[in-house]
Amino acid sequence: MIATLFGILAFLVLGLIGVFRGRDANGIVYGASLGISAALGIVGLRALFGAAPATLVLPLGLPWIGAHFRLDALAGFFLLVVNLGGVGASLYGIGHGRHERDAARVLAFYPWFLATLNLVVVADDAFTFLFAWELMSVVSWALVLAHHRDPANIRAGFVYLVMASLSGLVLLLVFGLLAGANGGYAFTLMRAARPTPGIAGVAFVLALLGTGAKAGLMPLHAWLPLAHPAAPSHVSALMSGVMTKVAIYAFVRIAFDVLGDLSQWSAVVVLALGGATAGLGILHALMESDLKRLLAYSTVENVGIIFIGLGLAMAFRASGFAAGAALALTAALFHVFNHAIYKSLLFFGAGAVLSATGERDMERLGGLIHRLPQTSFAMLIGCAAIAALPPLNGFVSEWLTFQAILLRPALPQWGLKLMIPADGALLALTAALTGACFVKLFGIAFLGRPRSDAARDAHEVDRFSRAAMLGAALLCLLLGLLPGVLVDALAPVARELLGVRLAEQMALPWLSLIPIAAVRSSYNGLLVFLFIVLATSLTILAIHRFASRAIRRAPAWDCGFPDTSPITQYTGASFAQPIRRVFAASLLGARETVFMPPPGDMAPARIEKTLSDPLWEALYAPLGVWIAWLADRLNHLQFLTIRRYLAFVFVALVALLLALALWQ
Amino acid sequence: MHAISFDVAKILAGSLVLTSFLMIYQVRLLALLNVLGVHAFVLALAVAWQAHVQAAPELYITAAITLIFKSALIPEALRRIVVRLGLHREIENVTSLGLVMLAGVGLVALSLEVMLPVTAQADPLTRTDIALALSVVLLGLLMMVTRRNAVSQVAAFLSLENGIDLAAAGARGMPLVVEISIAFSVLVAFLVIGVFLFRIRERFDTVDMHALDAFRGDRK
Amino acid sequence: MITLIGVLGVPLIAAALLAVIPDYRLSARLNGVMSFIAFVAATLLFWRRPAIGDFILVDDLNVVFIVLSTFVGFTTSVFSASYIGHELETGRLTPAYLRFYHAMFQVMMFGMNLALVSNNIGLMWVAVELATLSTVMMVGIYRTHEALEAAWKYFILGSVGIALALFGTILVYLAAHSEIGGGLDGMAWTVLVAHARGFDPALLDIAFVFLLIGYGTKVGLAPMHAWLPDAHAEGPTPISAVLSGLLLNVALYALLRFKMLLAACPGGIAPGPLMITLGLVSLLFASVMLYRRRDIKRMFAYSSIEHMGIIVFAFGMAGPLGNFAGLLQMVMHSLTKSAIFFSVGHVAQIKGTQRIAEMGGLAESHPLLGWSLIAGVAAITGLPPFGVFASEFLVVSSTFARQPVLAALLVLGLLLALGALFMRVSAIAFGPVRGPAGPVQASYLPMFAHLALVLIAGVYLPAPLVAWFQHVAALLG
Amino acid sequence: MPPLFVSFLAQGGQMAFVLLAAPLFTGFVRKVKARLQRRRGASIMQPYRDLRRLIGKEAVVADNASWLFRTAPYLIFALIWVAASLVPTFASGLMFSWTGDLIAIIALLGAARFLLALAGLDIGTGFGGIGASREMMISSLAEPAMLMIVVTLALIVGSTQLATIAEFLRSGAAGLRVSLALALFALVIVALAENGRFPVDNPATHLELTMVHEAMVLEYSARHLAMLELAAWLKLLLTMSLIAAIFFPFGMAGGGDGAIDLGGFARGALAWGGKLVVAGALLGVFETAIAKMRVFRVPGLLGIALMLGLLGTLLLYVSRGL
Repeated sequence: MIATLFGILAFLVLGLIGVFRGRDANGIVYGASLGISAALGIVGLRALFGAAPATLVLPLGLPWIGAHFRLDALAGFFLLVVNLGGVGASLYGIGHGRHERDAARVLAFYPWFLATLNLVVVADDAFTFLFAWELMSVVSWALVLAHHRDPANIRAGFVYLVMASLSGLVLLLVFGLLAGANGGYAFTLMRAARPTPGIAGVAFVLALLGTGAKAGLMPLHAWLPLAHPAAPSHVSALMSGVMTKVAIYAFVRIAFDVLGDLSQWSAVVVLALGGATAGLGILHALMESDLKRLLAYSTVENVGIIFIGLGLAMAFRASGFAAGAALALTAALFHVFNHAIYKSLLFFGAGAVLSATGERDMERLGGLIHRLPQTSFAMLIGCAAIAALPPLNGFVSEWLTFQAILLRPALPQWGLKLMIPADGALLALTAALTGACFVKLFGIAFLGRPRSDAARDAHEVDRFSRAAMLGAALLCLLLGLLPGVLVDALAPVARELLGVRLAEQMALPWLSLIPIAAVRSSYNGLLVFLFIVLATSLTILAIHRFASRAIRRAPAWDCGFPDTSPITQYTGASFAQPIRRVFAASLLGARETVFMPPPGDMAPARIEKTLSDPLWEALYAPLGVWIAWLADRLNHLQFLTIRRYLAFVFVALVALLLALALWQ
Repeated sequence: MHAISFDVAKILAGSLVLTSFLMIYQVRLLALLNVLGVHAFVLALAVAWQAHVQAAPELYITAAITLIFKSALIPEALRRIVVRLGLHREIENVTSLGLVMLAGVGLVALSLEVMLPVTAQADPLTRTDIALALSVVLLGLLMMVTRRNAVSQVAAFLSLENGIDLAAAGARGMPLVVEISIAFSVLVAFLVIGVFLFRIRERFDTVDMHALDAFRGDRK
Repeated sequence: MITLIGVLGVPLIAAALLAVIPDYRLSARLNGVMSFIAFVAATLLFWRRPAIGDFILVDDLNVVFIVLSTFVGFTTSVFSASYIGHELETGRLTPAYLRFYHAMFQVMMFGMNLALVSNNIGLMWVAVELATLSTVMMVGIYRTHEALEAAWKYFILGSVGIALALFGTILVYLAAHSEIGGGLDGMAWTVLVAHARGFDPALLDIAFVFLLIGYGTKVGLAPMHAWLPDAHAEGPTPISAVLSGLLLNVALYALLRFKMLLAACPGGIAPGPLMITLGLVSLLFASVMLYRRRDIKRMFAYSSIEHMGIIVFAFGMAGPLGNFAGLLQMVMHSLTKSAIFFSVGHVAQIKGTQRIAEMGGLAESHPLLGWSLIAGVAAITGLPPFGVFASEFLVVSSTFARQPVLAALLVLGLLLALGALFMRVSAIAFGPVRGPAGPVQASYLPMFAHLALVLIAGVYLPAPLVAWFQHVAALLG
Repeated sequence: MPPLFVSFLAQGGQMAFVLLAAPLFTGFVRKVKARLQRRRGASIMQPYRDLRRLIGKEAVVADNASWLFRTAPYLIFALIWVAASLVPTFASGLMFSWTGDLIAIIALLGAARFLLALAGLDIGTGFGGIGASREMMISSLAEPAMLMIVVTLALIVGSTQLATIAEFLRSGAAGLRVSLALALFALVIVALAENGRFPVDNPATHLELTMVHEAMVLEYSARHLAMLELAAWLKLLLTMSLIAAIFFPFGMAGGGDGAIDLGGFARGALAWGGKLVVAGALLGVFETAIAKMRVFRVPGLLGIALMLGLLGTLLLYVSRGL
């Protein structure tokens, strides 16, 4: 515990170094952050397997409460996630940070950001928690504005900060409700004071609102695709890979730990929102052509998947089926871990592309696999992992989630009866669309022929960035081969929150994964991988040995009339067009208008696609309009005559006197 | 206390209210200032009477202050200012005087209504005194709201002050120090007024508040 | 006694001296020194208090206010020393006016300190009036059309308000009359609070209505707020800082005292609902008004209205948490808002205008100034790691458990204000550099001192201070 | 427990078996179609000859082809082969059948598709793009439909383990269920789509604009093409034997749990062959009878499959009886 706080302190100091030393502190800051994150990660690991949760109370914050810290298994796991992301981002930053234009801005806030991320996880009273929570938002806001000359970024930062404060204030209401009028703000007190079902319900809804707004749960996701891409790439990685996870930690902490038992309806709500978020998120991602925005939307999707898992866990717990709850929770947390890794990897890759070509728009990229071989390889792994392809890690968590869906205890509650299979279908759909989405990303940006000069003469990025990416890729593979390690590591968390745990996995023969029972379902990534490798190598060997290995390079065949101009390739938009027509037309109001010049007219034919975000138009736009309208109306009160103002005073006085007269 | 003194106090206070109505009614500046003088004079009488009734000598001092400053000096000074600023025989157009008067009546009714439940242990003299003082204050405020000329606003403000003084006088044994300092601060306030009237005049070549309204900040 | 002389006498002497000293550098320095002495004397009050007399009262409640006001007065004097030099160069002020300005500054300090230490409600009223008039003179000091308009408005509304307050004061005296009888006792806080039980409730109610409207005008509560934004915007920035940082608090202090009276009197109306209503109205109104502000100082003036709304709301909610939060919020707001005005003053001097539209990229052209402005705004909008976060945390969370709807409205107001302020401040601090970007001889010390204090308070509130506040909160009932 | 090597043998046998049988099955289907079209058609052995010829040739690769382009065929082949070896053909519950369940098999096919689409995009030609984007659109509906079918089965059987499912259904414990019928219907549609058969795609077309699968492999030649062809045939066989194993499990050998009886294996193999003959014939007739759809009418078809799958699941959730 002490170690954690010292680490956080070290981060803060590091930030000051960043402030004062500026660019030349690049190596120091990122290097040190790497070290500290690694150390904190180990602390988290030890807490995960530690016997009793470590607690500590410091005389900070509100004295009569003090600042409570607690490092139990759940906190330990998320500490691990946070600092794993921190290690990767810092390693990447050592190299990537050199290209930063205003280095000082990033160097100052980056370590502070890490510090707040860690602080949220170990906080154990409402004040400390919200303190860290809001600070996390502010610091990341500053990081989003690192490239502040672009007005779009300023707007992104604004939307982000408002939504973040909304989440903070809503959580404040939650804690106010749980703490009661005389302010028992320590989580231990809140756990002890079992709230009535009504209060718990209200608190839960608000908590879902508050944490969802930070995690990017629809319909509160609007800020995410604006803010995450705006930040420097390794910060985007932290925001997408880690900060959203911290929000999920907050949800788990409140819904599973502080609030205690909840009704099944709460599970239905979570399942519904999770499913919608997953589906719509990936659909948005498919429509994007900006690499980082695409990744941000895919983050929304993954958050949705995680919430599906959590919703299942809540449903099973509410219907007294602890084993199933344990499985679902494990699946969700497994996905948390996975997403932290591969989303970081993908953002690193996007950052590498950005620094190599200066382009984020995939319509101007292409053929990068020749120019950035290692980056492309890492990205390929990342895309395959996030598309849930075996034998990589993404598949394992989705597989586990499906197993949880298939458990189907005797559910008394019809809402769940309908919602769980629906979520199953949505999950399947999401998985398929994710595949399409990342075929698009890799196929358009990295394969094919370069669509711009920038892409044509790009150069491979520095070795730190590559190390970060390849390391993450390796981790994706290893987790896919030996998922049992992580499942076992999650057992303490499940026991802590639900009282039961999954069976020990690493003891099983052939290291395969058997969540419930062998007859029910099993998966062995290691063997699948071995089979694939064996089959591939044997085939290649055999063919090259006994048949021909000769190869001749020639122009592309392309049915006999190859066109050398790269614009004849499929673009991202055209790749997504069929899916746009099938899904987005109804859900995102996608429209295509074809302009065909009359015969004889030399003008080129044009096709224009328009896309709209119904949620934004339904929720956010009207709000802005309404506020503006109100502000305009009230603004007249600034320009009245003194007599009018006197009249106000006069009327106020008379009104109060009248009230008094009537009251008596 | 016997009835007669009570009635006299009542009559004096009442006539103060009446004078307030006169002020509201009076739209010609110089005349308004004269009424203001009368207003203060009535107040002085009322205070003096209170002094006599309460057998509180220090109230005579208050009365004297009122008589000298409020009924003589200040109206005179204002008159001078008006002349210097060339505002004499200036006539204000107060929109719908009738309605204003009606509102005034309503205010008086309100103040009486509000004061009614005041327990009788505060002796009846104080009670009515306060009620009427309250209506004078409200009327002064009403007049400030309805006038747009700086001078007449000041006059209205002074009448409001008079109402307060009446209340103060009604309050038995109000410490002299406080009285003095209050009077003093009113005087200072009046000085400030004078200064400002001239500054405004020098900037805007008028003391009609409409001229000021054009220059409210944050327009551009 | 010596401390009292320090708090009250020093400003008077300083005012007299400054009125005659011609050289503005010397007078600026003297101004600072004198304010510092007053501050030291005020801090001594913690240990050595004068005996409670007919006119003087120093108790746990007002010591907080006194020390705060003297401290902000001191830092402001330091700031103004660097500020007015520039004003003189640009010719907005003449040496003669500076003399007047300095003298008035000390007069105002005297008035406010007197109002705070006076044990006599009449005397307090006089002191507040004095402070008001002196600030009126300073608001109009630039003599521009806008300045005169603002000053005149301030004067009229202020004097009407103060007059109503006087009427209320007299009513209180009358209400007490039957219980205590005439004489100075009838106006002494100590005596009043002791006997409040027996007061005539009906009279006290009416009195409180008048006091709420009267002193509420000085606090800047909507709808009596109209003087506040323009007075802040058109006067010299140090005065804006003092207005927001101190004068509003003094009026608030008076309000609190009378609230205590009413709370002590069983028959009377509950002051809470009235204060809550006015507070919420001010909060919501101001936070919407923030969206259309073009003048940077006026914008922060509106934010002062908003915060006064929150504070009055908190005191209206009362209870140990509510009062504590109110006190904390008040202290934090004074420090933060004056710090903001310090930085805004320099910004306005650099850009040569107060129009937000003509500012931009400040964090790039003047990183120190820009980032401290951002920090100030973050602090004032209740974001950690600054102290306002703690107080708003307490206000909202303690309210929601008791009055969910009110808490929701509160949150709405806070969010609206945050949105407006950050919309503007990110336009000022970020983006391409707009407007002149020359250097300015600024003294960052006061600003940093305030922000540092607010930061520390956000992270760590010393236990004794908290105990103190809790005690005071208990006093407020 | 049988000696290890025997079970190894069984598993290996199964892998080799499917590999060998795949071209034959395709050849058979072609033959049926040719006959139905009044042609003599090539011999059933033709696919083997094609393979031999292709493997022997020198590979012509586009100038800007990347390493991905050259390794993809082998990976795709391997993925599908592994998937195929997990499907019980003549015997259920073979040694490594627990390596992956139905979901894993679907995912392996998905991985193969992922790589194929990328390979299609690698050269940067218009046709590759068409193929890849249409393939992903089709799979974006086919894959969830498939998964919903799995969900239906898993809910009935209480397992996603193919061996268990086969055993269970063979034991007849499930009885006849509405959900099963829906699942079968959906699975047939999905199988057609997955293998690029009529009415979704035309395996024999060379009119570019109608192609999906063919368009992606347009740039391939020689051994790479051979691998892809073989992979496609394997996939067809796989899906057919999947349907057989799930819905017509009779005659299948007990497999690895008890002692291995070669007789059982033989019987299983025979039964399997019989089923495939029937399936191939049906496929041939069907493809001859029906016309290919416009690309944008395919989603409708697959949507029906998805809906059927979901319906089956919902029925099971709402009442276990159906």
